[in-house]
Amino acid sequence: MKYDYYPGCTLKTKAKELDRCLRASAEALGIQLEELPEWQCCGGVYTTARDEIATKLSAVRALSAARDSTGTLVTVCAGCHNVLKRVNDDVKNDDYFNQRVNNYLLPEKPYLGETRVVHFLELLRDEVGFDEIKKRVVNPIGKKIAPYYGCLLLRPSSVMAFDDPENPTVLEKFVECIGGTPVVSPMRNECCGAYTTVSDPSAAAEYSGKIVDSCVKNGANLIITACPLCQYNLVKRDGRLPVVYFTELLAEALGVKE
Amino acid sequence: MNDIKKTTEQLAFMSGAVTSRCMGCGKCTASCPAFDRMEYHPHQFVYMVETGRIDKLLASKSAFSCLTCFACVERCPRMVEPARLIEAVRLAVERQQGGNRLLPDDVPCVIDDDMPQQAVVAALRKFTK
Amino acid sequence: MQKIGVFVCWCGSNIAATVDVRKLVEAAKHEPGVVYAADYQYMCSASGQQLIKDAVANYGLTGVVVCSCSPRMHEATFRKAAQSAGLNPYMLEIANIREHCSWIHKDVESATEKAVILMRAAVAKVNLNVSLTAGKSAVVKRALVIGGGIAGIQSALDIAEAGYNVDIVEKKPTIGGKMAQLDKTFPTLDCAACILTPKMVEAASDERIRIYSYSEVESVSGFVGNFTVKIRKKSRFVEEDLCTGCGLCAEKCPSRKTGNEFNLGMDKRGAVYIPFAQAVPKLAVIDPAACLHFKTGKCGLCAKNCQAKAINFDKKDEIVEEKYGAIVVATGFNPIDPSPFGELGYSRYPDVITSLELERIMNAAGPTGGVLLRPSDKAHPKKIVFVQCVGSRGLRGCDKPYCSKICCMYTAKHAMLIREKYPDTEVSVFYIDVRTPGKNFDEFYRRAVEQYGVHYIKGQVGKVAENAGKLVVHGSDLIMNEQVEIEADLVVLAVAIEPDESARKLATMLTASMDTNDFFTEAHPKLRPVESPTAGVFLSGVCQGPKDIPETVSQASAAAAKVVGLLSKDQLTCNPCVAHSDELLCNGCSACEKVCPYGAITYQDKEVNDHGKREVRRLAFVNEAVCQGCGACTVACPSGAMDLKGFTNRQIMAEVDAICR
Amino acid sequence: MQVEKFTPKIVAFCCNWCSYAGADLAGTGRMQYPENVKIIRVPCSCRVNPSFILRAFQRGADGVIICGCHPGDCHYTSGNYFARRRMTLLFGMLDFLGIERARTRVEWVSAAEGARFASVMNDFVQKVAALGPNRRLGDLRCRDSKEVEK
Repeated sequence: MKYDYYPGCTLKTKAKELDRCLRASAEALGIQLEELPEWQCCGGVYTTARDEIATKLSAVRALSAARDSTGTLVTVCAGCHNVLKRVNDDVKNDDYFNQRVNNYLLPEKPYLGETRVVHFLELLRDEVGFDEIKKRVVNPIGKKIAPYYGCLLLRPSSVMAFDDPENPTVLEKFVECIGGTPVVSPMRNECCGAYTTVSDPSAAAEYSGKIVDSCVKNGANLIITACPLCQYNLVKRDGRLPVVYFTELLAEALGVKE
Repeated sequence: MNDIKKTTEQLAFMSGAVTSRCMGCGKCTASCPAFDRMEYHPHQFVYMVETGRIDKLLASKSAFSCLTCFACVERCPRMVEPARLIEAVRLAVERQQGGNRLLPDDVPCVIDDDMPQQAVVAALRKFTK
Repeated sequence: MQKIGVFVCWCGSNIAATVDVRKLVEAAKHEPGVVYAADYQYMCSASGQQLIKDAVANYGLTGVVVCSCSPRMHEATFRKAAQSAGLNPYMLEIANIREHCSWIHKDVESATEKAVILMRAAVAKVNLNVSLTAGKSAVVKRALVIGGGIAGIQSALDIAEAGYNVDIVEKKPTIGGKMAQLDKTFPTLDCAACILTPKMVEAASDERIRIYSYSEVESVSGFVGNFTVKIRKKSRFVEEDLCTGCGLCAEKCPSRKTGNEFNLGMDKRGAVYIPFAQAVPKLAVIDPAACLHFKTGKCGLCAKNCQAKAINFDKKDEIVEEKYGAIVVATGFNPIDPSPFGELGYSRYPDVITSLELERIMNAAGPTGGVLLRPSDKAHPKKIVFVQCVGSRGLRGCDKPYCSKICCMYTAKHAMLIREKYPDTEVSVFYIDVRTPGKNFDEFYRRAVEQYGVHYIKGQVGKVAENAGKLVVHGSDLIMNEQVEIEADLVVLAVAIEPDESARKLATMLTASMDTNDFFTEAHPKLRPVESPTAGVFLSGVCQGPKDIPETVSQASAAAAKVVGLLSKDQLTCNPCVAHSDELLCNGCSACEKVCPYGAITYQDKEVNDHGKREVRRLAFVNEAVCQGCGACTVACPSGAMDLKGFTNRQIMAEVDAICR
Repeated sequence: MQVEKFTPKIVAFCCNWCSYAGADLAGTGRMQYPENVKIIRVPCSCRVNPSFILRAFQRGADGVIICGCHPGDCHYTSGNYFARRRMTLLFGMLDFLGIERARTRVEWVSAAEGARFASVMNDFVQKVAALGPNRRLGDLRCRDSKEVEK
């Protein structure tokens, strides 16, 4: 199993653990991830305006490079994943966008959305299989773990097609397979405050507070996430519970963390 | 008057949202996590654009409280996509002279050591043109 | 040469505003065969029709063209008028200049130009029309009602009362349908069972009514007055004439794992069961998917205990064939499954239920014996939230685009009943609009608010979530411009209703048309609301569109009146536009016979005189009472012998020529 | 000199039970489609003899469309299947005659699909208009001289 891998800028700086543990786990599971050469920032956030072309170009570059390589682009940062999947969908389904992007980038072969964008969790669920992972767990994580999805992984479900947007199960199944007990919080698909943390920390504190609150109320002693921004908000703007990346627990369970 | 019509058309194009489909159920507003920080709420965005009363929207800070979390888009039974409309309003404001809400020079004052890059990039993308 | 009169209708301003009717009249005067042309405001009115009659008399017209609305609307009207003037009705044709011209175009000049061409085509056709005489066919004096809910029962009772035999086919083991599951009915709050069960018994005891319960329509052939229907009587594995309905078998059955359909799975039933105490017919039925005997070959406790010796594990499905003159469709509805609306948590939280489930909980024969207890812990709920329009009026794949019509009223009923029986409860209703058009309906809803203190909140629910064991409803209050959060003990979803899934298959069998939501289409939405466009097929109840019980019953009786009108005739006038074979051209090749969907074509050896040469030839012969006039044979015929009266090759070619001129 | 816009002549054969009713519904709903579509009512799509279509092209029609009930929904149970098979054969022959494939079409429109009827007609007229006049089988006498010169 060989795939192109797009880490994204946060994974190179503030979220190094997310990246390092992902690579270690992938290796242990026999997944070959090739980092895309010379990738650029995906744009950080997807803008929904149809006439915003320039902010989506770098994502198209990454997608088009992956097409010419393995055809599948694996991401793990929820932000990058959201941007890449949605831009890919635009290229595929919005002629207005497609024409302008290709006119601008002038690639040798026009990019038409051929690349498959896959989140590492989707890879674990659909291609490796949680049963298979369970067999390789040497270090079960016996904790009560609250999965936190946030908004970027799930919505809009018509494009992301990641999981049921209102009743997702992939992280719960993941927690089970590494030996933990999933704690379902009703706030797991609500927004943590996202980028407003820069302009209005009190807003992010309020939203994150509600999320952590419900995790505490439901008896969790750990929160897992796939998003560096969520991790930051939940820890920095609240901090009552430890928040780790799911790849950290995976690496720990597989015994490859150190 | 003409300006308002033109801007309304522009908002419709940018967002792709069909405001006339709205039946005013308020499901978007019920789903909005940023409700308390908004002067105008998602269903009002839709109604005000539909009825051409956008001057108040453009003058309000409400669009900048939206988290683009897409809960409203996900749940809207009429496929109106309020979040796209709100983003269009925000961009319409930012594209005006002096419309930026976050200047690159301000960034060092608001960040801390742990803040992930994507937060800064995203905030600049959302609040600055 | 024909003498044709052309009559142009203004249809008030419907046509005249877009088509220059004077110009059209002038143009008509120059068409070959036209001897008279006139326009009038409303051709379909009595004086409009008189205009035709007078012109036929004064100008000796042999053909008439009316430029007006669709022939599907008034062709019959005008043909009758022509007939009363002494003209053969089939010498009249319509040029559709309303639906196909004035209503869809805006520019007067080009619309007029198109109207002229449509008129020309009609004139060209009438020039080739010949008088046609309709044949007669006999009427089978028995009706079939498909579906045994309140709609089907009412139609059957009314048909029987008029003196005709009628069969009800019901796919479930008992008749009664959805109404049997209801507790009380709005706006009078009378008990559903008290008004329905007497009707069920009446249907069962009426000697003119035969009930095929646990049966399904397998195939339908034939045509109005003479349908042949195959009915599959599914095996109950119980001899119907022996079973006494004592219920001992159901008591003894050791399998207790199957959800009881009548109570929507909220309690369990045995593998052998009687659907409910008032079931008609009251017969046991074995569910082979749950029965230990069918699964393991052992058990057989029911057979051992049955004193009537009615259990028969080897019983097979039976197919019966019957003939009917008319068919009433009364296939009803089902509430949709709200699971796709994930934000409302129906599939996750046991205390989020549908209104029909609440109806069973409130019913004395229901899973809780009529005591309001919530499913999760059987506790008495104190705070109850109703959510309106779940799946109605939406555009996503899981939504229905229409208003389900009954939800506003039954929710008011539920809220009122709960508040009356349990004054300590707090009841809130999230609504978008409260729609109460009906006699005493709005007064009823107001009573819920004013007298019973039900809290109506204008807004929708964004999410229902369980937080630390409590259901929390997040909604909006649009009048206050606020978000509201209610900790609820029970959440009731007013889910959309949709046509029963059997309707689509049935529509295909009946060649009756359906709309995009799988509701049956009526022949005319206003003037023929209980007839399907397919002759002899009538519509009763929700299969045609959402409606409440009073409306369903009225429609059921209306459909019955139409059926009785049909069955009271000894003979029906057939469609004279049938196929006809030219003896001199036919070479007896059988190509036409092979494509005829009705088996209307047979071959006979007949002596013909072919230009003085007499010989016996094998010739196609069309049975005019059986032919429905589709024209499939006319195209299949290699020698051009077969033609369709009223739509002959020459007539259609003339229309083509006129359009392309 | 102003060049006149080419408006194609379109003949539409509609079955009485579904498509003609669909066209009526388009009218009732005031859904616009071009004036150049002229509808001929036939009892069923299987009544449409391929010779009618050839005749239309010969007499100067630029496009011919046959509309029937959706497969499985034919009022006469199987008529639309016959129509589909016959038209498939005819299209092969029209190909051979050099008449562009896009000038003929078979569409299924139910009695409830007024909007679909209008959109099918709009699309068809647009596609035929893009092809220009039908010259291949058009009887030159049917055209006015100006057009022939062009």
